[in-house]
Amino acid sequence: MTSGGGRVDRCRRQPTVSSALTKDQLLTMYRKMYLIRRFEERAGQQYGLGKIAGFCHLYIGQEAVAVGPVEAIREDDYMLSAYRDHGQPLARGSHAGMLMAELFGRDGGYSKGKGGSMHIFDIEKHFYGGYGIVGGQIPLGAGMAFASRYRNEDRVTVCYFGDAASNQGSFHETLNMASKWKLPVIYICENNRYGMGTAFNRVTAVHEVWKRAEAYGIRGEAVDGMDVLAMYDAVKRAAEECRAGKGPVLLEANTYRFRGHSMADPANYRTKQEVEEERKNDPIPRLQAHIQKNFKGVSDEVFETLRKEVNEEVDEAVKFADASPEPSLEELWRDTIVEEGEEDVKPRERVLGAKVDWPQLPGPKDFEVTWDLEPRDPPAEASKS
Amino acid sequence: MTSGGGRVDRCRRQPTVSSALTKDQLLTMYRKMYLIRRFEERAGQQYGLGKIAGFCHLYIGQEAVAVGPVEAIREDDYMLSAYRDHGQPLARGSHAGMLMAELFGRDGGYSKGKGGSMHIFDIEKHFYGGYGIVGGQIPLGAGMAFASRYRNEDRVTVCYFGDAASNQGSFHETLNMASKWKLPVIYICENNRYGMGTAFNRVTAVHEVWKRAEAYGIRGEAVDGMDVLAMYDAVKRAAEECRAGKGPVLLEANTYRFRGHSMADPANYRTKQEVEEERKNDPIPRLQAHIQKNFKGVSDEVFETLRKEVNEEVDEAVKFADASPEPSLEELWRDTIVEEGEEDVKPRERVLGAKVDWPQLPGPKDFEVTWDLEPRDPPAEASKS
Amino acid sequence: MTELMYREALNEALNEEMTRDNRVYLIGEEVGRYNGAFKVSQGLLDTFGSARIVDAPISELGFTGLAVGSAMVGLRPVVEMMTWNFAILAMDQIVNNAAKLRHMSGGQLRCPIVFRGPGGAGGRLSSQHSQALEANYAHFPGLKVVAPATPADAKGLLKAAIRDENPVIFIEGERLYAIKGEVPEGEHVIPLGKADVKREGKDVTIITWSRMYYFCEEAAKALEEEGISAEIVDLRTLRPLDEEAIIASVKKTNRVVIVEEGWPHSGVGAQVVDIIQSQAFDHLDAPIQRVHGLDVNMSYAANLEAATQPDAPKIIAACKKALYREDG
Amino acid sequence: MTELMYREALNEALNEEMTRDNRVYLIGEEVGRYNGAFKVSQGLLDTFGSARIVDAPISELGFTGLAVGSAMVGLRPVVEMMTWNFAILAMDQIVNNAAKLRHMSGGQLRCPIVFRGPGGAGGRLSSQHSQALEANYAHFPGLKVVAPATPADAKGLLKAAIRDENPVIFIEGERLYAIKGEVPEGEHVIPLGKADVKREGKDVTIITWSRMYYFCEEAAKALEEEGISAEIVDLRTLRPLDEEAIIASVKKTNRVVIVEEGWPHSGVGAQVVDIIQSQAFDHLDAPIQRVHGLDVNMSYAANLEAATQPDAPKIIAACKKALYREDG
Ligand SMILES: Cc1ncc(C[n+]2csc(CCOP(=O)(O)OP(=O)(O)O)c2C)c(N)n1
Ligand SMILES: Cc1ncc(C[n+]2csc(CCOP(=O)(O)OP(=O)(O)O)c2C)c(N)n1
Ligand SMILES: [Mg+2]
Ligand SMILES: [Mg+2]
Repeated sequence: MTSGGGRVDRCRRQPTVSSALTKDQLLTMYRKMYLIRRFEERAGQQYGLGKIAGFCHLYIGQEAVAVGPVEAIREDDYMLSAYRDHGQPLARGSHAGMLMAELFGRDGGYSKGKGGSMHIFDIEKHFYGGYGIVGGQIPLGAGMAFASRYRNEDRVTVCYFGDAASNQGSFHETLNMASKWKLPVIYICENNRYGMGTAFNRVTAVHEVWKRAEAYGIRGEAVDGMDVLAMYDAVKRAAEECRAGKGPVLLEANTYRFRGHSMADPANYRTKQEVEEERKNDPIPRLQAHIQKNFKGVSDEVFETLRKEVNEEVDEAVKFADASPEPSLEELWRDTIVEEGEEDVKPRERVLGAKVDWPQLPGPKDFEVTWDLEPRDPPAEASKS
Repeated sequence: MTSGGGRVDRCRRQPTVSSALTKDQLLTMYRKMYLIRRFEERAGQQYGLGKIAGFCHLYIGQEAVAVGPVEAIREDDYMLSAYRDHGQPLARGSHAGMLMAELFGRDGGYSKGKGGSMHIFDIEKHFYGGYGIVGGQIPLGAGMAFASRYRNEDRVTVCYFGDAASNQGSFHETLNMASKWKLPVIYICENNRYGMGTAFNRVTAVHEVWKRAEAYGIRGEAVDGMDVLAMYDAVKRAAEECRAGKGPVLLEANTYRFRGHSMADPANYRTKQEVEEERKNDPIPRLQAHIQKNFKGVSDEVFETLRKEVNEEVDEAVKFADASPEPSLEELWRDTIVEEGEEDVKPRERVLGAKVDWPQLPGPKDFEVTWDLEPRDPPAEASKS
Repeated sequence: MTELMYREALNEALNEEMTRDNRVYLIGEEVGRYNGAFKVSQGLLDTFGSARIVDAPISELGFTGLAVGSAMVGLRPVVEMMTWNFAILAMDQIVNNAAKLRHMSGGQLRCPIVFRGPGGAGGRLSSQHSQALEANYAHFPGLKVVAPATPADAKGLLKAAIRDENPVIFIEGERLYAIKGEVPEGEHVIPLGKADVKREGKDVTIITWSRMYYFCEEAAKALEEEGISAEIVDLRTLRPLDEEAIIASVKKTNRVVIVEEGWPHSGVGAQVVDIIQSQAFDHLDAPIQRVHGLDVNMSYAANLEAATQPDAPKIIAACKKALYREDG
Repeated sequence: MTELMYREALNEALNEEMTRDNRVYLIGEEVGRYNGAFKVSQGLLDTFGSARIVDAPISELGFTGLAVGSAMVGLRPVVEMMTWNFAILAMDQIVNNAAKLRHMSGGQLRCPIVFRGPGGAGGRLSSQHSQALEANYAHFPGLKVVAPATPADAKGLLKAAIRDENPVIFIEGERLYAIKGEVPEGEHVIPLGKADVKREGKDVTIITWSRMYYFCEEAAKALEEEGISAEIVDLRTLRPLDEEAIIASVKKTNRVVIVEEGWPHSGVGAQVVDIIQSQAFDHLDAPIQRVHGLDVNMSYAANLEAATQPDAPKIIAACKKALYREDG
């Protein structure tokens, strides 16, 4: 896929496996990216109408960073992110209406409206949130990978965080442990160049996040985050390494958010030219161009139809959210503490009455722990360098 | 100075300035190292007698890591460390009796017996503590350097921390800021290979702490911490760089503690052989050998006399501490909060009635702030990588 | 007197103290070019330059500790916490270093530093972003804790906090930045540790601080219509507490309601209860009533968020309970 | 019944629960080859291997968050804090993630995890190492907080904490590890949230927890000689508080002394005061007395450290005050 320019020079080129993707697979990716785009545009609009409040961080411009990895991993692999968290669940197939309902703070939302935009959780789809403390999810991701390794599951965990989050101590502490214990976790730093109003490079000594991998003895790689296929390739490779016990891996997705940090942010800290420059990299038309170049006869209509479908889906989502009631006041006293014998809540079952196959967690004796996290060695050995 | 073996191979060799040191300067270094050794031996003994309680971390084996740097910097340069903090103040000329009195928890101690072994502060000698939370002093050191830079002082700060402390988030967060703002701080990691009972390498992915410097765009260097002259050379160079505005620098002093982590630790986690192997590196006889090799006619007697003097000095210190009373109970209500108009306490004046010239801190208008920490640049520039 | 917004009053305090004393500088996230997440530092970068208005990386523990270190050697930092929810990451540097330096050094050092930023619910921000954490800091000796309700108090107390020789936790109301109020002209410094009787009354004493004050005023007005005269004591400083002012008002009204935004368990309100019952036991005609945030995590949903927080009706009900007029 | 040391009782609880449930693992500094800084995990590495007894780097925030993440997907971690003084570095992961996960996910997730380690003064360790910080955690909804005094309670409560479906803060007494006590044989689980009347009495109620319990016993014995019968209520769980047990005892004796090791301001004792005055106001014959650590930083010097902490004489004096027998 041809580079849209930008910072591809910062990416180490690798052999691609994405070339094997079929037209349908590529169209699916296109559809997912456009779904995210449209969903976010409507969310922004609904925010303007006052139906969404608080902080709402849109994913517009970064769609490829969610869709590439989702297509590259298994459905049962774990994924989690920060508060800019609408893109990944949509890519994993979460119910757009229930997601919008969560943004509206309605009972029909994934968290009954308790979490809101920053705390999206869809456990059925193995999306584990949704965190508001910058860097706070980084150790969680390692812990989820620890659990998989502990139970001899060949699952990987994909943990997203922002460029600015890489300056948190949690990043340092976690990557050292993840490396030492060879945890199957893929860290994807979404470098959109800004932490709120502060350019990453203004407050960071070394501008390439992937270079920090070396300090932990793991593989780091820069990826063109505006190229969904580059993201797909990078994560496919990383996932294989992790499943082979060679993880973790640190990927730096060079991307850009076309909107402000949150709906509250006018983004005066960057120039019009800069934004226009980056918009030329828009991952969605880039994928369309790629498909049309590689598969003759995929007409513009095909894409128009797709977009029309998605637009309708998102209209439905807004309708769904509008129709959903506020949570009942009894909810005040639920979910702060798990009461004796209380079951977990299955959102699609609760809200849609759907039959869901909920992730079954192994019980006390459903597995043996065979992992030797630190093979014994004579004390003397331990202190050799 | 010939290597005593060990991990010198891990050190990048550099041109030495220590070769210019006179015989008297070298003898002073010897005396200081032996003073620390003897003081710590007696402290251990007094602990056994129950006169010292709580945690007491001895510096035996690491003397060169304190003495080399102290000789390489100016008297008014700042220094601080963790809880293994008897060596540096002794090297800077703190009153051995008052230091021992602090270990005893007596009124004659530097902190009136309030801090004890882990919290030695001698501000008159520009030694700023003495911290018990692993990694807690790392940001403080950058802050002291920040203040020097802010006031256009050409002072450097030397901040010590242990190998295990380098796995704390505070290390990561601080080194990024120190590098970005070019703070005149020299970080000396005392790599004695263990954090309590855990070999550093057992819990750390990359075993060379100095290599982490690269992740922050600063210079890292491994130094033979059992070689006082190597420490002297490394810190002389680093201090020059810092004063020239090229700081910070990260030095890894490869050293070893001959005793357990604290008086409570039998150190069963390492083998006799390992300890004996390292004792061959004892920095004190190594310096004696060096002096006698390079300065003919410095007889063994010279050193014996020196040691005898020091032994007496330390005997005096113990007597001084024994003679010092417990703090008065009124002290309970002092020093938690600074009361209106309250002066700072000058230990040698308070305890010995000595005239001290206390570090004068510039007042509100005693200086202008001319430092431009982040020169303005067009926003676009800010986001270039 | 000029009318200023709470954020403007804070901005004036910073501006005046930084002009008066070159040792004072501000460090935090977005304080410089962005002019502050809540615009408290508006314009200060242009006035004082990048060494005195320092844009920090998102490294709360690191830049807080850095500021503490600079205070140890004679600077007077003001650390802006974007919100106190995030400052939990920096708590070790505040309570283990700043609060203990004077003591560990046996009086050789002092640590004059202000940690300031918004506390409490900002509005529809869910559980991680809506916490009122003053009790966690008021617990520690070696710290002072301040939480002003009005622009005048915000300015006067921030100036005093910056001049104080100790670490001061300065908690602003995240939803108060835009409220307006009269602020005295010229040098206006309010001593720490002094409460303010913001409304005189004789039937019941309402003790509160920060944003809750406004609900108390609302409640007091409503009660007045019903012939109930409520006195409002705004603590302003939560450590040290102004026990004198508290007891004086209790002895006057003999009935007490304490209103706080945070959770009940081991909250500052509980400490005020203890002070009153131990020092004015025989002056209490009824149990002390507490109004506080519900003891649950904060939800994003509008109705749940509202129900979780104190408001005027809850305060009115509590006052009537204290007056044994439930059905009043 | 067998006599065990407090640390042995904890070790048994860990051993039994880990044998019973492969999802349970222990992570922390020095827990493995070193057998624990306080030897609580003695022998467990050999029994369960390095994946279930995990030696962590000194990265409190990191390994605590890692453990929380593993609990989100079905493991049941026990995180050993070498002491709670150091856990302040990890507090964000405890209060912003563990305590809020169930809520943020709207009930989809649970976080069954135990954070355990010694709290309180260890003896001559100065200010940074001597803190009793239970109030800071008891403040947060979403957490449970436990602080056992005896070996039997230590074992029974730790087993219950490990089986609980919520994050539990388990605070051990740093100076209790070597004390001995009878521990019931076999399956011994004590439900969280239940206080224990450790001594029956009728004249005054002493409410306490953890190490302070022993001073209370000492005081009660001395008072007995003077014909004063003191009842001792060991709270054991600090969140949720056993209000029923507290009120029952107060209604029986009408006089109360609360004894805690920590600082007074917004301490757990203050919350107990509030519970009593609001639910048993008319049953109080005297102000509630509190005995607590002095509101200052802890010193290393033997005499200052001793004077800073509660002890039997202080408790005796407080009881007499509660009985209006100051000069008794
Ligand atoms: C610990 C913490 N500090 C500060 C904030 C306020 N804050 C929210 S988002 C953000 C910027 C984060 O930038 P980045 O990590 O690059 O992610 P992005 O928003 O660009 O996706 C900040 C400072 C926070 N939520 N948590
Ligand atoms: C934050 C924190 N965690 C744990 C401890 C307990 N502890 C005290 S010293 C120490 C080992 C530190 O090792 P290192 O940094 O290598 O310094 P060294 O003792 O070898 O000089 C530990 C774990 C502490 N004091 N602070
Ligand atoms: Mg970013
Ligand atoms: Mg070490």
